[in-house]
Amino acid sequence: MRWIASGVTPIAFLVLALGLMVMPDTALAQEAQEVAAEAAEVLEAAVDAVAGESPAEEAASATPIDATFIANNLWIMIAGMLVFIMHLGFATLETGLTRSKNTVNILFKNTMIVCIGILTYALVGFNLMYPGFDEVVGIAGWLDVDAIKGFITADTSDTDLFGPDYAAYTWYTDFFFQAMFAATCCTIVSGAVAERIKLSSFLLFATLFVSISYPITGAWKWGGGWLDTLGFYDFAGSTIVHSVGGWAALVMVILLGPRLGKYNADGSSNAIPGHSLTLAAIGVFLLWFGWFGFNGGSVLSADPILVSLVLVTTSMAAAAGGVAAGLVSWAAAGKPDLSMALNGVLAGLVGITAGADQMAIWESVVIGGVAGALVYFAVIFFDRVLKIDDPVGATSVHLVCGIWGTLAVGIFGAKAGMAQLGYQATGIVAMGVFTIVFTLIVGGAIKAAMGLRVSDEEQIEGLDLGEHDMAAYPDFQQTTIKSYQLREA
Amino acid sequence: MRWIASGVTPIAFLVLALGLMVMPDTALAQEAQEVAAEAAEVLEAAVDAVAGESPAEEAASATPIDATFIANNLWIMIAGMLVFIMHLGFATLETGLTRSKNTVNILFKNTMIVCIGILTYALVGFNLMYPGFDEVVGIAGWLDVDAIKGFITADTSDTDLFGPDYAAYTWYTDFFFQAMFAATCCTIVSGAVAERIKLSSFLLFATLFVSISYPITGAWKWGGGWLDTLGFYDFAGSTIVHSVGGWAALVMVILLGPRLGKYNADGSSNAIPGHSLTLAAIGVFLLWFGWFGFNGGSVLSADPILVSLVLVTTSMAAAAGGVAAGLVSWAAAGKPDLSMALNGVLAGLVGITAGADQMAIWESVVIGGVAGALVYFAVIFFDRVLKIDDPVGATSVHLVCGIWGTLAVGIFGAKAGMAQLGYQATGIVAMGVFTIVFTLIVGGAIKAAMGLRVSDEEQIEGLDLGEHDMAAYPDFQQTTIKSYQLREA
Amino acid sequence: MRWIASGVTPIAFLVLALGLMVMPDTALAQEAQEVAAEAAEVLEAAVDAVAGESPAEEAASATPIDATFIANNLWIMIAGMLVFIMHLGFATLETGLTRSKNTVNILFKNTMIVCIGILTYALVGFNLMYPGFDEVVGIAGWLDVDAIKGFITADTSDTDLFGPDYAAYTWYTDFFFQAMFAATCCTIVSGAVAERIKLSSFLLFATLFVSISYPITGAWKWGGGWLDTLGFYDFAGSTIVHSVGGWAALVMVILLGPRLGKYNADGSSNAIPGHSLTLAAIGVFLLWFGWFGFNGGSVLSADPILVSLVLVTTSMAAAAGGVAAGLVSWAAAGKPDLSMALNGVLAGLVGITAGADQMAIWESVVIGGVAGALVYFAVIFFDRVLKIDDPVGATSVHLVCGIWGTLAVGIFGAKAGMAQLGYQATGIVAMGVFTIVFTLIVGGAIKAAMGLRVSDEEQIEGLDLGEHDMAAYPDFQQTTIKSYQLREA
Amino acid sequence: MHMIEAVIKPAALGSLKKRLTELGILGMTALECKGYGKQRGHTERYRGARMDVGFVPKVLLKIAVKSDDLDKTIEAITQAACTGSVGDGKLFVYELSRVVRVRTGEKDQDAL
Amino acid sequence: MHMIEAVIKPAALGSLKKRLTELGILGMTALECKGYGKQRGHTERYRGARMDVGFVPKVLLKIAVKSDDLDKTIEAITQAACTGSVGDGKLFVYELSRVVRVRTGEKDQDAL
Amino acid sequence: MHMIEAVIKPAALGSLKKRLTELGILGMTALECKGYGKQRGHTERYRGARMDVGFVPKVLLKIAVKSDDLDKTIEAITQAACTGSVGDGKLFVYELSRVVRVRTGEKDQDAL
Ligand SMILES: Nc1ncnc2c1ncn2[C@@H]1O[C@H](COP(=O)(O)OP(=O)(O)O)[C@@H](O)[C@H]1O
Ligand SMILES: Nc1ncnc2c1ncn2[C@@H]1O[C@H](COP(=O)(O)OP(=O)(O)O)[C@@H](O)[C@H]1O
Ligand SMILES: Nc1ncnc2c1ncn2[C@@H]1O[C@H](COP(=O)(O)OP(=O)(O)O)[C@@H](O)[C@H]1O
Repeated sequence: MRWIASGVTPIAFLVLALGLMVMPDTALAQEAQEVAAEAAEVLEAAVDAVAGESPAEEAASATPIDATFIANNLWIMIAGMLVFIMHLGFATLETGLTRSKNTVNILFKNTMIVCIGILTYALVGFNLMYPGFDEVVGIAGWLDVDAIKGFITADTSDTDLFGPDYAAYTWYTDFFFQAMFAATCCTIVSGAVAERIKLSSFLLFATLFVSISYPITGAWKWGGGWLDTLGFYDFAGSTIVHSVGGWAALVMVILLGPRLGKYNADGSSNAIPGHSLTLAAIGVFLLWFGWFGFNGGSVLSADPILVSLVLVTTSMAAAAGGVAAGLVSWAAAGKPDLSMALNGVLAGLVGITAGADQMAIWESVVIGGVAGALVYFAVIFFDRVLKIDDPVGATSVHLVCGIWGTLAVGIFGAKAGMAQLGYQATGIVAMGVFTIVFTLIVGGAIKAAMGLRVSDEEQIEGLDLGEHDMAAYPDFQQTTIKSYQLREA
Repeated sequence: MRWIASGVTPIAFLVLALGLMVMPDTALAQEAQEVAAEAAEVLEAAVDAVAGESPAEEAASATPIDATFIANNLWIMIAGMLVFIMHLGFATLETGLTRSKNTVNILFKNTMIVCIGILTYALVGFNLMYPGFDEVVGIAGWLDVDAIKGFITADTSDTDLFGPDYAAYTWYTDFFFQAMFAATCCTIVSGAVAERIKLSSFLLFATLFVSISYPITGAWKWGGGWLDTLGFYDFAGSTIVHSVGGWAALVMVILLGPRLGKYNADGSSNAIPGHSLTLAAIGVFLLWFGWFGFNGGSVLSADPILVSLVLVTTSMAAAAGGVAAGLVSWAAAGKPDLSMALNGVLAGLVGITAGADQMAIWESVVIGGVAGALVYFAVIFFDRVLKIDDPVGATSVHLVCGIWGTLAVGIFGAKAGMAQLGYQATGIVAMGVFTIVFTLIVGGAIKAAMGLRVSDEEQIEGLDLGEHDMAAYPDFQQTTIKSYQLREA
Repeated sequence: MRWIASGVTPIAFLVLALGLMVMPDTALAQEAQEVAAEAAEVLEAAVDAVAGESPAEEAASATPIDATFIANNLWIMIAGMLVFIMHLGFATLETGLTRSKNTVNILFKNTMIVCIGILTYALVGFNLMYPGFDEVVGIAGWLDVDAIKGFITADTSDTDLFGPDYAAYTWYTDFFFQAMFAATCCTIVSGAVAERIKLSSFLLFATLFVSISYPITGAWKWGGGWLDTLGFYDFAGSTIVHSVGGWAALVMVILLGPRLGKYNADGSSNAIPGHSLTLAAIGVFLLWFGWFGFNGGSVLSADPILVSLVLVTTSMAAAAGGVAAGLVSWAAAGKPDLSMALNGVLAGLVGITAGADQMAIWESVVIGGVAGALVYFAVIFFDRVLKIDDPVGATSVHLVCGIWGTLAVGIFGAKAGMAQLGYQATGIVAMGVFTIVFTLIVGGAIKAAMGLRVSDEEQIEGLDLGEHDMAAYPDFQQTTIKSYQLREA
Repeated sequence: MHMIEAVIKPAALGSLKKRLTELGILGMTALECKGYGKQRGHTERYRGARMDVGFVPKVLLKIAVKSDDLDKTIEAITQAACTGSVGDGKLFVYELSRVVRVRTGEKDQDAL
Repeated sequence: MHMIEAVIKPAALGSLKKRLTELGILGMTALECKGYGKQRGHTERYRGARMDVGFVPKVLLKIAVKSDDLDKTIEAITQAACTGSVGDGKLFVYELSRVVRVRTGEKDQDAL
Repeated sequence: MHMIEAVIKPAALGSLKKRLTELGILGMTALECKGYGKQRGHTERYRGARMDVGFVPKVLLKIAVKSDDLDKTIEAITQAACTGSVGDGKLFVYELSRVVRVRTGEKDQDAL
């Protein structure tokens, strides 16, 4: 368990990482200059090779292997773009499900998460997560100090990184796709802690989480680590991305406490409606759209059969999840609940993610439908029984359905079986424990050192004024006259 | 005309379909298990074949045919994703063009239509629409009971379905693209009946329409039916998707009646402005974006010449439609009307859809420009003369311009000629008559059995509270002080 | 310098272009008929060639060259679609950063710019910008009258236009991608002049700018003109698109004057907050997304190494720009400013555009970071020192960072060197001077002839009522009670 | 001179305005408001929770009238706004000591 | 009969409403408003500029009461809305000459 | 003590507030409202239809003043809000019987 050991040095890592980013010392700068010069030559050569020839010549000299490689690489690049657009989906979803007085804060958080996520992934995460690839770039091991700047200053003259010998896509494509993935994981936390967390505390946690915790657990499977060896299967990340993000969200919510006014003295819970269900719906559609890249790109090639199967299972599960949550809310509460139906779509998507390439069509419908029903009860259970105040339902969607989806690989599809179910459970527990411990330590340290919650006055006035001195919608009259009173169902 | 015969048993079909979806009997379940086991094996083989080999090996063994197939399949998959995003376009357009008190309802409807559309298309529509393909999957005929569950439980070991022998793309890709198309047709109805239709009645109608009526008329042409044999041409569905959706919308609006307050005692009409032209504009841009997949994907391969031509004609027609509608409204009313310009863009897109691969550049400009002008007068004609209350202009855009675009194939482009014009008219009339009859019977039956309209009180309060007990924008002060009075131009 | 000579005949050009568009004389119509007939035949042949064969046959006869060509062409088409979606990004960004009473006007402008941009690019711009290609289509020179209708009526039987002999993509794809680019340039101006420019004056200027000025300066480099020969390098248009758009914006803002209430008698400046930071954030995410096509497509093939490198450098620069602007605003003003962080992302994107294919990863971080910091000070400098009232910060983002990015090609990356820096400066100055002169002449002429500003009353009431008689958000209570008073920092 | 403040249902505004115009009352000021009274607010739902919202959207009309017009105006409003169902609203009347028209400086009766 | 107009902090509305209900005051009308007084408005920022916004969001409550209930209602409001910090708000009281319930036509005391 | 209710054009708010501050009037409450009077509402268009919207956006200001300050306040408002064009607005004045400052419990004159 050498991985866990690294959990004790997160702060050191961060300082190092930030240091490298913000103020490279002269030695590094010099080294960088050299590397850049080399890189420049290689690039020049590459440019010449491609642009220098007339398109006709180039085409004429193309061999079959190139066309397949081009098509595969093209798909993974496009998949990366689709995963990127998920960040807009998360931003609009989380904005829509929270109050208008906290909108600037949420948008700022989500914009920064993408930016920080990509930067730190280049500095730390990518090399931490794929230690196997270190050998390719000639770096000894992932704990080596060099590793943390592997991608950003790597020897780009190693053409092995750019051709079929590396993968079905180039090294840059690999980074592009993986970096977009990594930031996703953090965004899950963002929604759960919204409307009361201090901006600086959150950004610090998010940076540490995306640059250390996520790559370590990810490496256990996708980096060829012990869970991979064991037989654990998680196609596109029901656990590696979603339940891991969900665990972090859960722990942070517990450390942070509920929003002011969420729970009454008698323990009953008040609903705090978000300010725009339109934004929430836009977010869910964009997330579904982006998920085509999230799951479809995880095939790691443009293989026609597998990718198209994955797109179909993904869509079927999303559709089944939406219908199931819509119907369950209709049956349980007498009227269909849009916020639940939207969560149901996401639940279906999270649920199918672990086994999207393993399921028959009807199995994806079942997995998605169960996830959709599950999310309805999970939201209510977290909200009313566990008193977890999660404004956007991130724990219900990502944690609960992420676990469900991971287990489903042992129940349905090509890998179904008791042994597999055991591997799946092992993976869920191992990653859960690591993430919980990491979040408790880092989140707890931040809480002790700088505090997690904004003041009550700031919460009442809104974080937009408190943290940013800005208003998101200055031209619209906000309503302050609302007095919702929960009527227990 | 064996197709029409099937129109009389829609309810039977639906019950069957829903039955299959909701509660598979044990026999079916068992059969499914077997199929799944087989599917699992095939998938495993496929996974091995692809993922098992190192990427390098795989690439080395690739033959030219593979790369072309990969690229073609990739484009059709991406086109399917683009058509998917049209649903977000429709959702924002329809939400923007209606009042804020009905927003939750519209978003719920449009989310459910996508979900239900995909699910029922897998159960019924896909096999109903492409009877020719039944032979490929070894199923006798499309009226066979097996057919309606063909896709969802098909023998996936038949590798013919996944290679170039099937098409330029896999069977899954085919379904993915077609299913996204099918749901589009229903969404057209959704906008026209907005703000007063009962949610349950609408969802029932939409389910029946997308699973029975649309596939039957679609099969006449795209399934290789009699209109195809005749020579009728409809590249991407000006008639098969748009005018068919428009006819259903028209009949439903007539069955349903206008919104409260739309028409005065003297027969004059009041404008009921939508709550966000920003959302409407976002919707139109997204629809244009999605249309690149709708039309471009209808080439059914990534053929460079045809697809790029289609993208250009599509864009030229959209641009011409927007400019034409903008200028016409400017000339006719003294000031340029954004809602009309947006409708003009859509009109141009609908207009070019039937012949996007047949037109020279300048012809696409003419077709789009005419559509843009047409939509301006159609909106006014439907609204004031025919007293058809269609909040989003679905009949003007999809029905009128769908007919225009279909006829345009006989007037312009490679197929122009009197004979072709006759085939086009035949197709328009045949599909129109079938759709009108179907909608009258099914819509009429629903009206008789469960009613179509919500109560007047609910209309005044808004369907969001009536059907869902939710408010879309609880943080914004709504204006109730408005008293628009129409001044006849 | 024969290019500059053409600057004196813009009006003649426009009249001609509009004339051609609106009312083709009979001779032209007849000619068009013939061309269309030819085109029809070719298309028919093409359709036969592709659709006529069974997919299997087609696939079997495919040669390696086809697959590469298909993949390359596919990417450039998709890149064009991504650039298209940037227009939605600009529309939402500009709408969000302005007041709700001017929303309809901004949406109308931005919708029309896309439409007009595409139409005029087909009529004039495409042939004006790529004179080298005229020879391919057999047209003598770009000043020839025939040239301005080259694309729209070109001899489509010249199969050279559709195969690898032309480029790595078809002629249609080329147009599609370039036309989407061209319209972008105009949209930059749109934001800067928002909230007080007369609609008709703006549309006239935009039409002239996109059909004459942009193609001429563009041709100097991308058309193989003198700057290309000189050694000036601008990969995807930091100067050719962004700083050129920025110069036009700057001159127009000076001709137009500030918004009412922007500057006090004592010269101090008031902030005029936009009505939705949510829309602004959506816009920035969409622009980032679209930039993958803007930069990635500028590789002009799907070359795996170059395109993936470009996607990575683009993302790193955007991320660094966002973080830098966020941190600078945090440090400078005590609280982090979302509007600045968003501008920082765009600044990073604009900055990397000129050298996205030339930089090592760490260089792209530096370029983006500098751009992000730069934009913060540029916004304040333009606003408070130069008293340039630019509601969306277009001059700071596109002009300042466009110049920075262009110069950066001489400072960092494969081409770094004093000579290159000189070429870069030459290009910046030459295009700047031409654009300034053009804008002064044309903008000045429009100002003299029809005026640029709406009346003060119209400004107070809002351009939505003044120019369109429409309200964007009739269901929401607008706030008129605001009295912001600038407190100088 | 009296000021009539009428809290009415939003849907009644159109007919009320028409009636007052017929009566020759050509000025009024309207505000969005929320009322609380015998009429119960609606129930809302959100992510599985059900809650009561006490306030109901209403329109608050302010109509300044000459004292002579008071009775007929009150009657007109009462009639036009009455649907007979709970929540129809209330009128409150108070005396004005002064009225000034900003544009002309006209005072009191002349300003109405 | 008197009308009490109370300008209060939005956050005080919930407890105030509860207190009035306990007191038997079952009707009121609430409006969104913005106040200006001793309490300074907040500072906002936008694209590098810092500016003062003078007005603070408040709720304006209108409560018509029988003259007998006036004192205890005022006291209840004062207590429920008081946090002790600047900006707690003010009450303004004026006399009503008439009250009419639209639905029933009930007048004055009966209408309250 | 008197309450001045002034319906003014939104654009006049800034200068009005400045003038009142100069005068030493340091409290006021502002509400968004819509007015109907001699000034005609604007015309709107939507999908080919043209329609009249009767109401014009205005700001309703409530300013409670000591009776001594009444005249000069009225004059100040009238001057600051007057542009001379139709729709400049109206002032309505009524007597207050009580004023209470919530925070301190101060009463009447002391509370202003
Ligand atoms: N005492 C009061 N003070 C102020 N406004 C009141 C009072 N009582 C009722 N209202 C207003 O009148 C509206 C209608 O009153 P309600 O009791 O609901 O109906 P009804 O008068 O038909 O019985 C309420 O929504 C509220 O705005
Ligand atoms: N003279 C006045 N006329 C009308 N409203 C006033 C007046 N003075 C204060 N107010 C209202 O009372 C609110 C609270 O007053 P403020 O002076 O800020 O706090 P406090 O009364 O606690 O000192 C203000 O926001 C304003 O809405
Ligand atoms: N009788 C009235 N009662 C209440 N408000 C009125 C009355 N008459 C006018 N107003 C308000 O005064 C505003 C200005 O009045 P208007 O007649 O349009 O302009 P002017 O007073 O300049 O002739 C109106 O918009 C309305 O809000």
